[in-house]
Amino acid sequence: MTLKNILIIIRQAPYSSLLPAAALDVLLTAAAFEQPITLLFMGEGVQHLLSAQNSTGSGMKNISKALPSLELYEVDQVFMEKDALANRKLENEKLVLQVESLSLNQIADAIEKADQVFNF
Amino acid sequence: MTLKNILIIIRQAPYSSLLPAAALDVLLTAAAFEQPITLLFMGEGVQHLLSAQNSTGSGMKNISKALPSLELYEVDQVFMEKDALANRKLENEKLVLQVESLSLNQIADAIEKADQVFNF
Amino acid sequence: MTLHLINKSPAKSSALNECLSVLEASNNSSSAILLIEDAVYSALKHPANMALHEKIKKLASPCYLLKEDLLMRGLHAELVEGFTIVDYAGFVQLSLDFKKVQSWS
Amino acid sequence: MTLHLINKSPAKSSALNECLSVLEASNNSSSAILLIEDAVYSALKHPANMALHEKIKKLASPCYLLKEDLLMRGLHAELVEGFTIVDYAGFVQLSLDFKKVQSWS
Amino acid sequence: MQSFTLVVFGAPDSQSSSTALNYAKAVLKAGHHIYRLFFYQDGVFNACSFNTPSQDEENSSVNWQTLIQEHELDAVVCVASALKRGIVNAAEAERYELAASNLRQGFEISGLGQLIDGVIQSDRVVNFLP
Amino acid sequence: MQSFTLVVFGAPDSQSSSTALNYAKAVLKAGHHIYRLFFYQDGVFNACSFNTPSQDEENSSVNWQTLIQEHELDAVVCVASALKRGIVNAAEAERYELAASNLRQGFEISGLGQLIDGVIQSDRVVNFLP
Repeated sequence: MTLKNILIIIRQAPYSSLLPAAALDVLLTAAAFEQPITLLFMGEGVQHLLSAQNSTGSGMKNISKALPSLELYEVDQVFMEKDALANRKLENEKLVLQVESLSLNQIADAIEKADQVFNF
Repeated sequence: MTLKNILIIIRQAPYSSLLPAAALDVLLTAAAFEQPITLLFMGEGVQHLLSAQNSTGSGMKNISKALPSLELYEVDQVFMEKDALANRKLENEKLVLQVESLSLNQIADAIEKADQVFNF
Repeated sequence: MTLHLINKSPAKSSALNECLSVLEASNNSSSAILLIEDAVYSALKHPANMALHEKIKKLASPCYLLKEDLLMRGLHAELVEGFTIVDYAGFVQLSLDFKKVQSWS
Repeated sequence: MTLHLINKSPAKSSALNECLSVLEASNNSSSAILLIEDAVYSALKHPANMALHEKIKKLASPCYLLKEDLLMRGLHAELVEGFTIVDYAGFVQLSLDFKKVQSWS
Repeated sequence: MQSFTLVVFGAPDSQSSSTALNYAKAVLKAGHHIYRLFFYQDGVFNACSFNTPSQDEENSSVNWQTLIQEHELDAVVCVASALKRGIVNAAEAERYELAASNLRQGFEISGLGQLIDGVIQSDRVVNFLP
Repeated sequence: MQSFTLVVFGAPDSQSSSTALNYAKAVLKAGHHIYRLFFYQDGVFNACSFNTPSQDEENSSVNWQTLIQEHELDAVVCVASALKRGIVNAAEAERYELAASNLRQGFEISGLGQLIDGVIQSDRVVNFLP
């Protein structure tokens, strides 16, 4: 089977849009097809990583709960944009998983390397 | 019947959202109920007034076509935010109808005077 | 006498900025702003929010944040000062304390 | 080798700004940007767009506007320089000229 | 006791539909009256009886129905918004020759006049924009 | 001749659904092949057969259907997105005990795997985001 490098970028803030949940669904399906996958949180999307999120009683789905189990699906290429948390003064918050930071230059490289980008 | 001063503000750009069309529907219904109505175009919403809009073949509804007939419904309080066209360097474009400009201070007054504001 | 209700992140909508411009220009200071849903991100100390925070600081009208929407987003400590936090009961009460509620999107 | 497709007004999304930041930081200049739908408002000489226009001017990559979306909005003369206008046939051809299409919202 | 009309613009899985539902509960809890719920634009999807979200997701449409039935609320769905989006009651299903109605019980289809009536009759009208 | 997969995220009355439709026509006009149309999230509303917009509005759902049938395109509707939004085919209507199917002819319900297959099989995948 042809392998395609798939880069999934989550740029939308939690709860503001259905796109981040869609991005995770695409990611899990691509993983089931054994495609090489990279996940990147950019801009407002980094806020999905905050572990203090408590959506109980809100009626909204909290996708951050699904992030720690990505490893089980052998998705280990998970990154966030460098400075995106620091810019928001959120650098001291606890995160749901430890991810490596990528500079804008490294993000440009990741985009270049990918065969397909889903930027949700 | 109780009369309510209704202020309708269109702030969304054409084609970007269904809210401007909804605002016009609310306006026409309020007019049918003989409520006193004011219509104001603010921010990106002023772009609805551009007469050169040509949506033929796009599949999208062009609500600017409905604006000249508002007078027929006895809606004559139609305004736009001062400088909103000039800021966009659109001050020389032809408009679908001539409307008076309101300063931010006058907009604040219009909001204060209204019993209900629909800001779409 | 208006409660201005804003629900979008400042990265996604100019609603808060436009609302503040109107309130600045107003002769009347008896209005308030309530930030709900993604609008609570306006309270983050993000450099992009600095101009908004300056405007809010100068404003005579109070500015509120909805507690439940902060909790959902995991936002606690790192908010700029000058906001008052209310819950849904407070949101309903604010709606009655002012003559009307105007929503911005 | 990527065509970046952007469909939101700069007043509603930081997509163009973030895309430009990535392209600025890139070592590779063989990409392009195509602005469609409300993103065509990015070409208006609005003071709020000035920083974007500066970035675009410095960029090695070309920046396109979709003709049909300009016409729909009644935008003709008053656009800033430096953009190339393409129609839907051009949009399809651009999709093929680059190795992939990346959409931003 | 004050009376409220709430205008719901958001689809079932949107944040704004969820905010409106929580607000409605808080209004009732504070002892006030809901004169009318008006479902407008994508808000009409809250009145669809065919929605079957997966088990790990809330069914916002059912949550609205429960609130409406428990408190006997007047829940109006905008007819123009509904028809456009394929939400029909039995009469419309027949008129447009569609196979069935998909309007959830507890909701009623009517015109925008019901929104203006809400403006005239209630103490507060709150728009929950998308 | 190159092959395309288009991912449609927008509801029938959205700008992005209309852009995707115009793009699809331009792809075909240029002599290229559409491997698949994938309707995702609110895009699944384009596959609803109950939509009855007023006469002064385009029925985008019918426009898609016409294109699909004229060119015998593979038009896949994401099953999870569709169920959540109350779009069902006959088999699902039966399974969930709903009164009828409301999937428009020409569209087929399937899983996200069809999107990944599109990524693997086509030369270009274009996302028309909401």
